[in-house]
Amino acid sequence: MSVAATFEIEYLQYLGPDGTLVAELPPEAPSATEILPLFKQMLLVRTFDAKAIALQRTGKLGTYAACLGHEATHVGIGAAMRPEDVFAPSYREYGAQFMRGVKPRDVLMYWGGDERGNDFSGPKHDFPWCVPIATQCLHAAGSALAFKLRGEDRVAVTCCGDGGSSKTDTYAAINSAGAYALPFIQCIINNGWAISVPRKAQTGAKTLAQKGLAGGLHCLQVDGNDLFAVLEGMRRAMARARSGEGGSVIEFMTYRLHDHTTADDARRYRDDAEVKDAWTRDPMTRLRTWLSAQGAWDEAQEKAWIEECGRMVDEEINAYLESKVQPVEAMFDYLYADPPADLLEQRAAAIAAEKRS
Amino acid sequence: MSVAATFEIEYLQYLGPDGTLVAELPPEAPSATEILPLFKQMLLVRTFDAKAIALQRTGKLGTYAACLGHEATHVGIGAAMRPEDVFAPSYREYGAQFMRGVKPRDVLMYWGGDERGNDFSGPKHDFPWCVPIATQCLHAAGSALAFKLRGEDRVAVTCCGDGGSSKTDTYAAINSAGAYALPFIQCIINNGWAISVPRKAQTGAKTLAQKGLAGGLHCLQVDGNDLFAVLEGMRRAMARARSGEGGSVIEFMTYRLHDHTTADDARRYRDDAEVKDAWTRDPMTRLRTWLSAQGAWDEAQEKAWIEECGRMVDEEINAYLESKVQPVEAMFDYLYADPPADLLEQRAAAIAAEKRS
Amino acid sequence: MSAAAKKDAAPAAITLIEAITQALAYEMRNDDSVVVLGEDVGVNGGVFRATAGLQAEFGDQRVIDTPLDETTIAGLTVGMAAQGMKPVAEAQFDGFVYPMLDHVICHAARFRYRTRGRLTCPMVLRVPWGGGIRAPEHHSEANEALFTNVPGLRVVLPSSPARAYGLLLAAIREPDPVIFMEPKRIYRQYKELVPDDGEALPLDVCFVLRDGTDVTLVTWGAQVKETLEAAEALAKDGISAEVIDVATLTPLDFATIAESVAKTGRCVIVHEAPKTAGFGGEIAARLAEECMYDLLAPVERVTGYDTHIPLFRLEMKYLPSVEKIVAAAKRTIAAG
Amino acid sequence: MSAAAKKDAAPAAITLIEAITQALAYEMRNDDSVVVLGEDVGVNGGVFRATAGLQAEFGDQRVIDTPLDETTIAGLTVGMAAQGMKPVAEAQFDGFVYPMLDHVICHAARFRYRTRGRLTCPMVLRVPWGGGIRAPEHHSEANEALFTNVPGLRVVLPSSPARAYGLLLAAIREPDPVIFMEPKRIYRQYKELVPDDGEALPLDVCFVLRDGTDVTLVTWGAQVKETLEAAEALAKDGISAEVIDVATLTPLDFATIAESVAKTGRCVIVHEAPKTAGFGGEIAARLAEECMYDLLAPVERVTGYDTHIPLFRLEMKYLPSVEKIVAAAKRTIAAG
Ligand SMILES: Cc1ncc(C[n+]2csc(CCOP(=O)(O)OP(=O)(O)O)c2C)c(N)n1
Ligand SMILES: Cc1ncc(C[n+]2csc(CCOP(=O)(O)OP(=O)(O)O)c2C)c(N)n1
Ligand SMILES: [Mg+2]
Ligand SMILES: [Mg+2]
Repeated sequence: MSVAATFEIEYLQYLGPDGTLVAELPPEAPSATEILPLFKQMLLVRTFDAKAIALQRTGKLGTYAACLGHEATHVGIGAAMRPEDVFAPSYREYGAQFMRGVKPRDVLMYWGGDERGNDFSGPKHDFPWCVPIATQCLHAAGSALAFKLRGEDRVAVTCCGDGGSSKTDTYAAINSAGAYALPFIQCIINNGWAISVPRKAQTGAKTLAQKGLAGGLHCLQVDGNDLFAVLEGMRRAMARARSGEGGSVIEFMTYRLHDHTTADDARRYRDDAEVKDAWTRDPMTRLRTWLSAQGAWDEAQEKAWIEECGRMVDEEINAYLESKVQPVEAMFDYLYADPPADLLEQRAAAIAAEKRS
Repeated sequence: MSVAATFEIEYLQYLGPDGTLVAELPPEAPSATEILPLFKQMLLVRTFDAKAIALQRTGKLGTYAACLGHEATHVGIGAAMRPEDVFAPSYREYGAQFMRGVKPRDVLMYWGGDERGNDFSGPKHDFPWCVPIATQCLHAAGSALAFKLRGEDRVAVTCCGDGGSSKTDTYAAINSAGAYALPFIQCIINNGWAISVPRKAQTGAKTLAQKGLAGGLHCLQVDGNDLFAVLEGMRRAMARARSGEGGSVIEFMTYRLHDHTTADDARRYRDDAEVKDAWTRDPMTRLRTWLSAQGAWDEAQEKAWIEECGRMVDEEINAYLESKVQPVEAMFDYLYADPPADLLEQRAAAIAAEKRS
Repeated sequence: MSAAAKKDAAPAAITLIEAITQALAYEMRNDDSVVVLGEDVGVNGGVFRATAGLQAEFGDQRVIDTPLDETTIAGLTVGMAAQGMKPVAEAQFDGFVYPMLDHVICHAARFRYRTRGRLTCPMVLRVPWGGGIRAPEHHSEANEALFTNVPGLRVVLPSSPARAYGLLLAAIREPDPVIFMEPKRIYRQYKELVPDDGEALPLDVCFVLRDGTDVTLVTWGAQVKETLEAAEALAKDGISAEVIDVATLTPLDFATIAESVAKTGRCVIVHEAPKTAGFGGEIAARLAEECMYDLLAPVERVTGYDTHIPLFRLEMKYLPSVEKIVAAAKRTIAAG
Repeated sequence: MSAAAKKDAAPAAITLIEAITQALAYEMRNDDSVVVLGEDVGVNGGVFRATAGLQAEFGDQRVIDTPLDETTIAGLTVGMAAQGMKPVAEAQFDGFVYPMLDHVICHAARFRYRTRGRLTCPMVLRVPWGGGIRAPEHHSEANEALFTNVPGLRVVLPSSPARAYGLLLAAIREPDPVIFMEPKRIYRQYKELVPDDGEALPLDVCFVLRDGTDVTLVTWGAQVKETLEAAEALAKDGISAEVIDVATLTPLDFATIAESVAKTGRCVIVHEAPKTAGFGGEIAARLAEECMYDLLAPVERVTGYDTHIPLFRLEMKYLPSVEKIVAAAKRTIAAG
C-alpha cells in the first residue's frame, strides 16, 4: 500500500478547567502581569454582555447575540492582532473588537437598529458585523490577497462558528487562502451549537480544524476557554502568516452559555445539564483561579474592577440611549457616492412625507 | 503536545504505465477475460471521441468536451455502478454513461444544441449533463439522502474535475454526505487542468482526495489511468456506501490529452512537452500491453474491434445528423406540467410566427 | 376526504404561521414523499415556529435539520425532488436566499425543460419575507423580483391564514418548483378560521378581496393589510376601491387585474420591494400594453424606495403606509 | 491626458471585445489599484480573450487566475474592494453569475450604506451576456433583471465598441459597484474607431442613437443592432423611428426616454430576457405612470418568451428579431 498524504492536527491546552496548568506554558506565554489586562478585558466584556441582554429584555435594544462564555477566545483573538491587521467578525466577537477600539455603544447602536453602529470607533479598515453566515471569511481572504499583492505586512483574521464552518463561503476562503498562500487566519469558534443544531449534526468531520486540510492550510485545535491556548494558537498562526508561510485554521473549543440570541429560547432544544456542565469549563473562573494563585488578583480587586466595568458600560449605554434616530434622508445618503436623480427625488419626497407626519 | 486527529490517505496503483503490475492485484480484481469488455469499451469511447471532435471541426456539432485520456476512469466508474444507482455526471464522462445505456447519439444531440440529448437512453433517474461546475455533486448528495430516507439500497455517484473540487458545491456535497452518512461517492477526476488553470493553482491542498477530510468522508487517491486501480477504488467506496459506512471521495489521477473543449486552444497555456509526457501514461496502452501479455488480446482483434467501433459510432452519428429540429413549440411544452395561459398565448404566437417565416 | 378527516377538520382560528404549520402537517400525513428540511426546522420547530411539532409527529427522517449552508439546502432539495421526493425547504430569512439561487434558477426551474420531462423538480422553497418586524440586518428583504423573471418557477405570496393554508397545499402538490414567500410581518397579526380540510387554493388566480368601482389597488403579502385599510379610509371619503391580492406573482393572472381596471379605470400598485424593477413594474407594464384605453389616470406605484430597507429604527419610514396608498389613490381620482 | 498618451491614442478600428481589453489596459496603466481576476483571465486571456495580453503586460499580481468558484471570485472581489483596490472580476458566462449574487447583493451593494460610508466597494463585475452564439447550455442567459431591483448597484450594458470602451472606463472609475454585462453576440460583430484616449462615457444617460418622430424604440445590448435595422426597415415604409440605447439600466435615465416618447407618442421596448418582469417592464411602467398623456398607442414589448432560451438549434427563434420589432412598431402606428 502506498500513502498519498498524512496529516496530524495538534490540540493546545495549558490552563485546565480547575485553574491549574495541564501542560507547561510555551516560552512566548504572557506572564501573570501581562495576561492580567486581558483578564480584566474579559470581565468587561462579560459585564457588557449581561447589561446588553438586560437592555433587550426591557425593550431598549433589538435582538442581541450574547457572547457569554466566549470571552477567552474573543479577547485572545483581539489581543493577537495589530491595529493594521484587518478583522472580519461575524456578529458576536465583541471581545475581539473592543481590543481593537470598537466601543460598546457601537455594538448597541447596531443591535439597536442603527447603521451608525458599523461606522464604529475601531480601525477604519475593519469589516462591519456580518449577518450572512461566513461571508465575512471571504472578505478576509480578499483583504489578505490585497495585502499580499501590495506587499503589506498585514494579516486578515476572520471568525465563524461551528455552524459557519459548514457554509460554503468558509471553504472558499480556506481554499483561496491556500491557493494564494495568503496571510489569513480562519478562526472557527466552536461553541457547540448553531442555534438549535448541535456541532455533531453539522458535519461528519472529527474536528472542525481539519476543514483547513481541504485547502492545505495549517490546522490547529485549541481550548478556547483557555486564554493561554488561544494566545499561543494565534501567535503561531500570526507568525506563519507574517513570514509568508500562509494561512491557518484554528478551531476554538468553547461553549455558548446563553441562548443563541435574545430571540432564541435554548430550552426548546438543549439540556440544562449540558449547560451546567459547560459552566465547569468557564474561561473566566479558571483564569481567575490561576491569577489568584499567582497572587496577581484578589476578590477586592475583582469587586472594584467589576464596579468600574459597570460604570464604563453604563456610560456607553447612556450614549446609545441618548442617540437621536437618523433623519429619514439617511437611508438615501449612503447608498451611492453620486446619488442618481430619481433617488434624490425619492429622498425629497421622503423628507416631505416626514414633515407632513 | 496532544493530538486532536490524524489522517492517512492511501494511493492505489496496480498497473504501471508500461503495462506491468507494480503491485499485486487485489483479490477482487477482474481477470483478463473479465476486464476485456471494459478495455473494448474504452476503445469504443476513444473512437467516439475522435469522431465527435471531427464532427465539430466540420461544423456539424457545437462545442464538444472531449474525453481523450479519461477512458479508464470513466469506464471504471460506470462499471462499478448498478443500474438502480444514480449517476450525476459533469459534461465529460461519456465512458461512464455508455456503460449505463446512454447512447452516443444522446451525447451528440446535447452538444448539437438539442435538449432531447438529455432525455437519454440511460437510466431514467440519472442526472442530465451538468454545465454549472460541480452543482451536480449536491444533486447526487440529495439523491443519496432520498435513498437513505426511503431505505433503498442505492448509491449516488458524482464526478467533478480538479477545477470542480474548488467549487463550493463540492464541499457542500461532501459535508452533507458526511453529516448524514450518505451512500455517496464523490469522484474527483483530476486531469491536471481546468481550462487553462493548472491543478496547483486551484488549491494549496497536497491531494484533492483530502477535500473529503473536511466532511469526514473516506478519502482515496487512485491512478485514474489504471483501470484496475479505478475499479478497486470504486469497489471499496461502493462497499462502504452499501454497508452504511458512508461516503467517499476518490481522486482519480489522469490527464486531459485534448484541449478543454473544441472551443479551447490549449497551446495558449500548456507545454507540448507536458502532453507528450502524459501520453506515456495513457490508460489504453498499458491495459493493451497487459492484456496482450496475458494472451487475451492481439493486433488483429484490435483492428477488427476498432472497425466495429467505427461502424457503431457512424450509425449513431447518422441518427444524430438525421434528427429533425424540434418544432418551435418545444421551447414552451416542457416548461411546466400545467402551462399558464399567458405562456400558451406566447406559444401560439411563436407557432404563428414560424408559419409566416 | 375521509369522514374521519372531515371530523378532525373542525375549524379553529389560527394565525398565518399556524396555517403554514397546519398545511405542512396535513400534506405530510397525506403524502409520504413530503419531507421538510432546513436550518433549525427539527426539534426547534424553525426560528419562526413554522415547523413546530412536525418532527415530534413525523420523525427526523421527514423533518430534517441541515448543516448551516443555503447552497447545501438548495442543492439537496433539487436532488431529492429529482428522485421523486417532495421536499419543502425553508430559507431561514429572505436575506439568506441568495446562495440558493444557483440551484433554483439553473436546476429546479430547468429540470423538466432540460430533460424534456424525464426529470422534474417538485419542490417548495419557503421564504419568510419582508420587513416590519424590527429584525436585524438581512432579515427584512422583499426580494421577490429575484425570481419573477425566471421561467419555470411559480412565485407565491399569501396574505392571510386561509390563503396561506390553501396556497401552500397547492404549492406542495404542484409538480413544478414553487417559491413560497411568507410575509413574516403578518405571521401572527390576526387569527382566522382555517378548516384543516386539505382544500388547496388555485395557483393561477389573483384574489379580489374587496369590490370597488373607482380605483383598483393591487398588492401582495404584508401590504394587503395596509391596502385594505387604505380602501376603508378611501370609502370614508366616498371613493370605492377594489382590492386585489395578487397572491401568485408568476405565472401572473393578469386577466383579473385587467378586468378590474376596465371597470375602475385607475390602478395603484403597492409593494414593499424597491420601486425600480420591482414586480409592480410588470403589472404597470401590462396595463400600459393591454389596458391603455381603459385607463383614466396614470398608473401609480406605492413601493419601498430605491434604497435598502434600513435597520429598524427607520424601517417603517421605508415601507408603504396607508397614508401613502390613500394619497396615491386620490391622485388617480384627481387625474381623471 | 499627457502628450505621450495622446500620441499613443491613434484611433484603430476594433471590435467590442477589443474595446473591453483596451479599456482594461488603459485603466490598469492609469491606476495601480486596478486588478483583474477571474477564471482563465491570466495566460489564457479569458475564454473570450477579453483579458488577452494583460497578464503579459501587467504580471500575475495584477491579472489573477482564481480557483474555479464563483462564490470565491465574488467574495474575494468584495474584500479587495473594501480594502482599497479596484478589482475588475470576470464571470466567465452569464449563467455562472448566480453564486456571485450573495456577495454582490448582501455586501457589494451595501458596504457604503451599512457602514455609513466608512467602507465602500468600488468593483466591477464583468459578465459576458446573452444568447445567439450557438453556445452550450447556461452560456446564453439575459439575466440583467437579477440586478435591477437591487439598490446600490449600477447595471451597465454597452452595445458598441466605443460605448464599451467609454462605459467600462467609467465603471472602473465609479466609486460604487458596477455590473457590466457584455453582449457577447456582438463581441466581434463589427469594428469601429475607438481612440484609446481614456475618455469615459457617463453612466447616467441613455444614448439616442437615431432620431425619429413616429415611434421610440428602446433597447440595450445585442438587440441594439436588430433595433437599428428595424428602424432602417421602418424608414423604408415611411415610419420615422427614434432608437434609444439604454446602456445604463440602473440607475435609469428615464428622462431621455420620456422626452423621446413625448415627441413620438409611441414606444416599443426590445430585450432578449423573458418578458415577464424583464427590465422592459420597468420602462413601460414609468411610461404608464409619467407619460400616459403623451402615449398615442399602447406600449409594446418585443422580448424573449417566458421560457428558457433553448439550446442553439432553436435559440434564434427565441430571440427578438427585426421582423418582430418592425411588426410591433407598426402596431403602435396603427393604434393611433
Ligand atoms: C446565510 C445565513 N443563514 C442563516 C442565518 C441565520 N442564523 C444566524 S446565526 C445562525 C447560527 C450560527 O451558528 P454558528 O455558526 O455556530 O455561530 P454562533 O451563533 O454559534 O456563534 C443562523 C442559522 C444567517 N445569519 N445567515
Ligand atoms: C459555475 C461554472 N463556472 C465556470 C464554468 C466554465 N467552465 C467550464 S469547464 C471549466 C473548467 C472545468 O475544469 P475541471 O473541473 O478540472 O473539469 P475538466 O473540464 O478538466 O474535466 C470551466 C471554468 C462553468 N461551466 N461553470
Ligand atoms: Mg456555534
Ligand atoms: Mg480538470
